[in-house]
Amino acid sequence: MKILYFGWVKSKIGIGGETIDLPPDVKIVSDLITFLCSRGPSHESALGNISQIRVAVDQEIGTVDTPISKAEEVALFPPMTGG
Amino acid sequence: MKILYFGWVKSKIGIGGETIDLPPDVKIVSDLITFLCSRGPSHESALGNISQIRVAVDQEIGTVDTPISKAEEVALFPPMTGG
Amino acid sequence: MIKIQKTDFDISVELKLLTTGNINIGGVASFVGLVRENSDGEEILTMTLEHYPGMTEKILQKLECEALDRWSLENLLIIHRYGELNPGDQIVLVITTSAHRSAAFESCQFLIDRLKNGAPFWKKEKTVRGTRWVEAKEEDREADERWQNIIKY
Amino acid sequence: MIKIQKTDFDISVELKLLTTGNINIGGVASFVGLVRENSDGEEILTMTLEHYPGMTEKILQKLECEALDRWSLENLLIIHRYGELNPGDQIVLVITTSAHRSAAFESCQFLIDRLKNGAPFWKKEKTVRGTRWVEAKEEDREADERWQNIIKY
Repeated sequence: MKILYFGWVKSKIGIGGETIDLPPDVKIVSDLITFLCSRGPSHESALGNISQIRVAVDQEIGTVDTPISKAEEVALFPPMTGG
Repeated sequence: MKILYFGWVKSKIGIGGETIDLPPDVKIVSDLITFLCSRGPSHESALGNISQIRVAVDQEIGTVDTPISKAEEVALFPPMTGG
Repeated sequence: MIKIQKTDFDISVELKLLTTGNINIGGVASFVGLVRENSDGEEILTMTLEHYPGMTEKILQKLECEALDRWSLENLLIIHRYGELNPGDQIVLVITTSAHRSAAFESCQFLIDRLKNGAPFWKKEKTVRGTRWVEAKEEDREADERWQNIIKY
Repeated sequence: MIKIQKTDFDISVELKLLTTGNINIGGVASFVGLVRENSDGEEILTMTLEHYPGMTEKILQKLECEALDRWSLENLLIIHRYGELNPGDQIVLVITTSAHRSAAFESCQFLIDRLKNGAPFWKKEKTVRGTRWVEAKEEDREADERWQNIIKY
């Protein structure tokens, strides 16, 4: 699955995205975040405080409960600051 | 006193303004309008329906009750349509 | 700043004049009124705006002061044209600038609502059937009155 | 219409493009957001706007449809820039056109309120002390939520 990072999530992880084969028990967004945090200290530092993380699943805004099993692209980022 | 007309008040009276010596019993705006109506049919046609007339006394918006004894300039016009 | 003029205006130019060098402006709200090409189903050939020189300046000045007093604005601009205009022409421009967009929006709407009903302009339309004075709209009077009631408190 | 671009825009040009030939437009409301030269007391050297290509277009498109659906508008334009900007630079432009000014004002404010909190842009500021990501403002979240609650009915 294609994972994208933006804003300070990207700065902290150090990359704009990665493609990962997810284990079958990663079913919803919160599973994904927990899984990504286990990948190392920079992921943990970027995604550990889940209340600060926003998500888009296939470019639609989601929540921690959004299913991702059939998703192609999940983006994780801080609250948006447009305008 | 200098009297000014705008909008359809001006069109109906046929002049943009006139300078008139007012009789001493013309004390407030409604007296003035009554007095002007007596000057002829075009004045009467322009000013006869007093509810449609707006007034400025020395360039400040007034009402039919505004005193005009000390005024230098009174303007009579229809509701404004700016913007 | 207020300007009453016959000539057209360029919103980009005016916006730059208002904002250049002002470090606090984050948001700029503006309104442009245009001559509609159509009024009550009739095609408009020209529209002529008459005003009351002297009083117009006073009224717009007063509206400017009311807005600056009520909202936290950096500055504002009102341009109102007079004379003969064609369909599609710009009539009026209101720009308000502020650190915060809600102040800019509210004050911009305040200014246009107030001046529609309270600035001494009168519009005359020329159609194929002749000329006619535009009647004041009840909704404009109501919009103005709402602000006047709010201002009292 | 929506445009996401690196380059600057000219509000006069965009306004003319939107209004020319449209006989029903009486009022044009617009909002321009600028890079402030100062943020929390610190001088801004540059501001960089990152966005999520693909999703940004979808979100702005959706906001356009929501506005056209909810208000009686002739048309509207959103331009949002990305990339590196300097203090005083224009970031965003929203223009709404309508026969009636209240629809234009309301929808313009709706669009800017919604996109501040809901369009995938992130701002990074460079000051003499380094770079920092701009934090989302609670007031922007609240302004957006108010519209979402209104829209539900």
